Amino acid sequence: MPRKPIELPRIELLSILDENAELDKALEPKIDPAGLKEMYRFMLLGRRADERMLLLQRQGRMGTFPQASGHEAISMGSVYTITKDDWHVPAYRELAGMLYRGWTLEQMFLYWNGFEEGARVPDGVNDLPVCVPIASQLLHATGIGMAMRIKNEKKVVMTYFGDGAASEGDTHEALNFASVFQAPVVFICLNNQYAISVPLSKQMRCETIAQRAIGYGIPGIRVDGNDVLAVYAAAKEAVERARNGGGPTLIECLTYRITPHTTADDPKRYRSDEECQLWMKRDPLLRFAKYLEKKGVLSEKERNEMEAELDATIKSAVQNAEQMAKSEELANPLNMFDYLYNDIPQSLQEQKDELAQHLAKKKSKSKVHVNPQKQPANVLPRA
Amino acid sequence: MPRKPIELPRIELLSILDENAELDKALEPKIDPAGLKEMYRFMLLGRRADERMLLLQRQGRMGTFPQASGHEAISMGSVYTITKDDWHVPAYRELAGMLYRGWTLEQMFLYWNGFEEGARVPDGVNDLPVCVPIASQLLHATGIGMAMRIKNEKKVVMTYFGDGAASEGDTHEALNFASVFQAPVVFICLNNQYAISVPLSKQMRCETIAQRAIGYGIPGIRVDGNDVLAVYAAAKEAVERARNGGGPTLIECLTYRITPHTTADDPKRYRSDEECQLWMKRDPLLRFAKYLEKKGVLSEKERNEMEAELDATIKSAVQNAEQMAKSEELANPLNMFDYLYNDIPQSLQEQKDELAQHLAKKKSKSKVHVNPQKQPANVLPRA
Amino acid sequence: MVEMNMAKAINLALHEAMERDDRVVVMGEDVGPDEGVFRVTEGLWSKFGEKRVIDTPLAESGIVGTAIGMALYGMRPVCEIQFSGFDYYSFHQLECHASRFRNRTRGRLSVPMVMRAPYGGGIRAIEHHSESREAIYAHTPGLKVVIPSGPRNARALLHSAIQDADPVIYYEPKAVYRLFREDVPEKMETLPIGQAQVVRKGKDITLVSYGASLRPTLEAAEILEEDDGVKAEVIDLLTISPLDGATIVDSVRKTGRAVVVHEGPRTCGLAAEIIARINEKVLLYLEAPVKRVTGYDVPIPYFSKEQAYLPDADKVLSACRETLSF
Amino acid sequence: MVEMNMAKAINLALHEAMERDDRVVVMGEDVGPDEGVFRVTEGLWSKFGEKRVIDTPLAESGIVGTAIGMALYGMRPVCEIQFSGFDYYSFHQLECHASRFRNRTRGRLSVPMVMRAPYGGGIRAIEHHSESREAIYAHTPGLKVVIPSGPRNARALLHSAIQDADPVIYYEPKAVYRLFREDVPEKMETLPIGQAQVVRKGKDITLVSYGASLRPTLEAAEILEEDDGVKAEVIDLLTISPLDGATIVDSVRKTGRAVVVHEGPRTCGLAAEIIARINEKVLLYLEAPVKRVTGYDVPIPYFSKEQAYLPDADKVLSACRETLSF
Ligand SMILES: Cc1ncc(C[n+]2csc(CCOP(=O)(O)OP(=O)(O)O)c2C)c(N)n1
Ligand SMILES: Cc1ncc(C[n+]2csc(CCOP(=O)(O)OP(=O)(O)O)c2C)c(N)n1
Ligand SMILES: [Mg+2]
Ligand SMILES: [Mg+2]
Repeated sequence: MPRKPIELPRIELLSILDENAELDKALEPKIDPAGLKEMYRFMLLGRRADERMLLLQRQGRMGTFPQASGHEAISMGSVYTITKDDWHVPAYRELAGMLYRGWTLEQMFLYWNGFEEGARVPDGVNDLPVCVPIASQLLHATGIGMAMRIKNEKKVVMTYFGDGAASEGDTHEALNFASVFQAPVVFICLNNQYAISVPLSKQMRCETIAQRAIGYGIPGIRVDGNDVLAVYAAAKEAVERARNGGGPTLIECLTYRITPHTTADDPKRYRSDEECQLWMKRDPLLRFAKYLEKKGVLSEKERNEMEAELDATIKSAVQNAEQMAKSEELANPLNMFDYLYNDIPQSLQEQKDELAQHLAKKKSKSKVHVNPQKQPANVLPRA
Repeated sequence: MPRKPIELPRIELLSILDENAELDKALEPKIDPAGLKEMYRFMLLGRRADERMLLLQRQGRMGTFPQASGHEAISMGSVYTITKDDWHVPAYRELAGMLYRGWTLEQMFLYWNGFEEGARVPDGVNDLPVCVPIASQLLHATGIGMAMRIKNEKKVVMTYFGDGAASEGDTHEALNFASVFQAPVVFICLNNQYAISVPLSKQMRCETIAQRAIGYGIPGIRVDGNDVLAVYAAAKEAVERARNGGGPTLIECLTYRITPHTTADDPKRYRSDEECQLWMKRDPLLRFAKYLEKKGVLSEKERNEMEAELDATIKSAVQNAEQMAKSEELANPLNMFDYLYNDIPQSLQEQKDELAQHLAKKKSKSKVHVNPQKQPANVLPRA
Repeated sequence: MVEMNMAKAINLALHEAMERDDRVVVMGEDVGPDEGVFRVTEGLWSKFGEKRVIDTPLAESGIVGTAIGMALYGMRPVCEIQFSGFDYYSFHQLECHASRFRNRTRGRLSVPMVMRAPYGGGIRAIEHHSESREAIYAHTPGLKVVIPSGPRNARALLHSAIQDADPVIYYEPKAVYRLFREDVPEKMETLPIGQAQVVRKGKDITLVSYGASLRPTLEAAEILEEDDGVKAEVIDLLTISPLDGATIVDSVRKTGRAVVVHEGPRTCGLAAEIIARINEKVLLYLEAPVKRVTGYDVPIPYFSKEQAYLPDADKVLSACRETLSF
Repeated sequence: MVEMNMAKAINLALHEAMERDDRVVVMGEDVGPDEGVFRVTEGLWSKFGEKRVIDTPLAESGIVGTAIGMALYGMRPVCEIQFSGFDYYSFHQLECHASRFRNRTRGRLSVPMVMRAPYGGGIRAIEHHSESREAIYAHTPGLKVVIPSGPRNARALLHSAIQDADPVIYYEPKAVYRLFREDVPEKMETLPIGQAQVVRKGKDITLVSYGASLRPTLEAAEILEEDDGVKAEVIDLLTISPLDGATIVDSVRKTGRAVVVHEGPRTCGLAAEIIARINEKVLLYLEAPVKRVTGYDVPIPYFSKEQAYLPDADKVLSACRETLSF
């Protein structure tokens, strides 16, 4: 036998609503008006909440956080294809999707302001909280999918990771486990072309992340990540396949991080403003809004009303969150001991008592010595 | 734009000398007779040493070890394409290649008999020792290749891993780093279709391991791992590319583990004997011997003389190794403290003195209490 | 009562646990048809099938990470890392997630999983197959670490670990797997995690140990009684995290002398923590420094010399005599 | 002398090291054009170019594993893990290889590399960005672990670490990066690894600390003198492995009292080891139990409550007073 090429599966690119809001009718997914409106509503809520958090952060009322603006189409287009019984395993730019799943704005504000309570999954919501250690959540999603298979349930898991996360060993192990066990997991890669300052070209040398699917024998596709219809169509197909025992899918959503990595990051150091401006024009909300307008689903007037209403919701949520932060339950440092184990071990109880005494003594003392509560701003980490 | 497929590189299968020793003349690599003889010699040396170690192990004169028989074509076909200045980073079935590189038989015997001295890289040899933690060595190979690039040296690294190792996160990270930095590394995957008891079908669901190369934007190829000419041809091409700045290559060598995983393993538990018999017929040495005979490079008589000579070498090496094992330098437990750091820290010196005292006391004592030196055979680990 | 070795007793516990609770799944490398490289998962795959006895790909982070996912979903995964020397590959999943989900979600989610791994030396294995680094897990808040010393407590503790609401590291002293047999009751039993056992009463000196080191410790205690007429009290920790300080402290208050024995490296090992607890609670009762008989601060040597690295009765004996004659 | 903060001093050391030795390469996530998320690699990429200042893909095991390969090849890699809370991803590479190659090859090969990572809390960062688990490395034979406390020793120790023939974990107390400035000599200097410093002389009590905890410890020592007229001797470990037991022991022999302060979890932390060493060498000089002011055995809480978790002058003060009035 001479050199003989092997047959390889197809990896496709998909775009339905392009940056000029030109629609590919043949591929347009069927979503009823109410559904379309709901998707837009949560994309907008995510956007406005993200922008509000930025202001709060600048005012010192919010910690460092990774901005989600620009990723709404990926989050909503995909999460909208699963049901409440399915699972949602986000990374940390899925603000819109988390709000849609039932997380409260208050929790989002509390989370990024240093309160574990913001990570408490709401009752009845089948989500995992924001995950900070890159790529590690993909194995949890896969394990959940494996458990669904073991229990013969027709559920699916929707999970997320970034282009940088694609380099972690855990991502490889998660994709391979999901493939081997045909776990019903849809892997959504937010390819926003940067991992903090590291551009895609330094992260990998393959043309697409989608083609990695070939190495796992699973379907892979790259979609326009600013096109909510394309994300929805690809996700829907993957969810149906997974639900019917067809196993996992890798969906690469190409977008661009139009914001800094986090509020502590300064993109001027590593990329040009033009590049960013170019992508600003491709904003997923603008494009979707035009589509909805043309379709007669949501007029500009209705859109503005929606925005005003959401802004009001956000405003009061901020007030609530700041109230909650002051409550005894959330503010008491002693609660750091209360949730680690189902029952607190003796030695840990002793440490809790030790801190309790210390705090009591401190209260009753005039001269207090503590670490400087505030550090100079420039010690804040930029990741 | 509708769904549009992206272009993908070719992944090919290569075989030159098939299991009936039928040669594909067009693809036959040019290796002079002396070279062919040398390759066969080390393949045979590896095979005979492996078989001898098995006997010794059965006699309790050797620890548990992973047998290399059947993997000689992969090891020699690839290692023969690099020079002494290039680096060789083995896993643990590259016995033939390590002997070719300059490791002594004595060291191999000492290594698998519980002596670190067996892992001491011989002076002037650019190898790393046997690596036990699966896939971890691939990152060392990649780092060495990155260093070669930094220093603008035209050297290459030849490294090895198994089909099971392909599942480890480190393998993904090594392939991606090598690709991103265009490190001159040739990744040889010994796909012997089993990871201890786990068959390929439970390890991954992609048709070939070679196609994973597509996910890294590097060349990949699958060759017949029992065909030393095919391995040589693929490796030579990859080495030349790497040497000229073309970056890494993934070469999957398809073979079969005709032996147990290690001397402690019992394959009857998880696979059929027929399967194994089938592959026994594809023995890389038989096939290569026929080729050499047809070519008039090595007659059966010469082959037998070579074997007799190698057996004699092995026999005396065993004796040497067993002598060395008794030498004060190798036998003294106190040497466990001598090589950890360049200079021994105070607290560690104290621990060394503590053990020295203890050993002295023990020598001078009649009644000795020690852990049972020998455990019942069945506590030996089977991995 | 049935007499069996530790490997068999752990295997029995797995059979029992899988029978009584179908949320329990066993997963790892070669745990299926091969029944584990130490045969600890014998009979499970043929009885419970490949859905609940899962041969995984060769990836430790994958094993632990997916086990975490299963546990979050309500299963009771018991995952095996083939040798403890390879569980570093999955340490980030344990530190970042298994140990934190309950705390992170204020009790809303939890990770009731068990990670089993054979640990320790003494079986003439190759490099990385004889490690004893349990202290790393004891230093990781949110985990529990259990280490049995014999067939009966191994079976009982594994049941407790599987039933525990939180993640448990279950380290199996591989040198003990088939070292001796012991009566194990027909009826399934558990043992409270976090409780040490006084396995030998004494008044003159306290010996604290666990896992494979317990036997040389007991051996030494017997010789002490025979040859020196000294009555040593021996404590088998069984759980090293959370540590049962009370049992240790009560004994030392009585004896005023102590020796701690384990095979892991000395610096920042369990013995250090035990000495710190003794210092905090009963310093004034001490009549001599607490001695450490432990692995040295070097990697355990290749097997031709591993016995010199491991604690043995002689080392414990010398330590006791020095402590007694201090 | 030039006055600068610790971030700048570390950056200076990197510049100096790269200038004097072209085997030195800096690698990690965002260390290039971005100059590090804490700006510690400022100016390196533009001065030395991308061949020696390497932005790596996002993979910690990849970073450490390839650094090991480079070191084996004769380079002097200084790799950065962006936050110590993520170095667990690469722990297997350190435990299985960086710490073992010299021993494994009987001295033929070695791994002269440095792994830098910002560690510890106090900067209001999100989860996993405030960990302090240096004890894990101190428990790993074959590694050295260095933790500076101020600009001058940070720069000197980094030079020593880079020049060391063996792998060094260099943990940077991120809360100290820009907390204060200090005079740093024009001339490059080093400090011996493995040697602690008595940074405050005293006769009444010994305070042992390192890294970010040193400042609250010193604060407490000053208040002790002002308010209680007690002279505390303060030891800055600087290296936690190999541990300089002698300096600690000599001080305690003199003072008879000691408090150990660090932010890592208590169980099996450095304080435990230090207490064990004191117990072994100077037990009879102790007039009170050695107290531990450390992080608690829980994950450091999210930042709204992290200050309550961290050691502060008040906690050290109370511990000292209890020890003194014992
Ligand atoms: C294991 C790990 N390493 C490093 C970090 C620090 N870090 C946080 S986000 C980030 C970049 C992630 O890039 P990408 O995966 O592309 O996601 P994006 O932020 O662009 O959405 C890094 C390096 C981390 N959180 N976890
Ligand atoms: C990280 C790690 N996990 C587990 C093991 C135990 N182990 C040794 S060899 C092996 C199977 C390796 O299979 P493969 O990669 O196919 O290589 P082969 O032995 O078939 O040549 C396993 C699981 C190990 N040595 N290292
Ligand atoms: Mg990104
Ligand atoms: Mg194999």
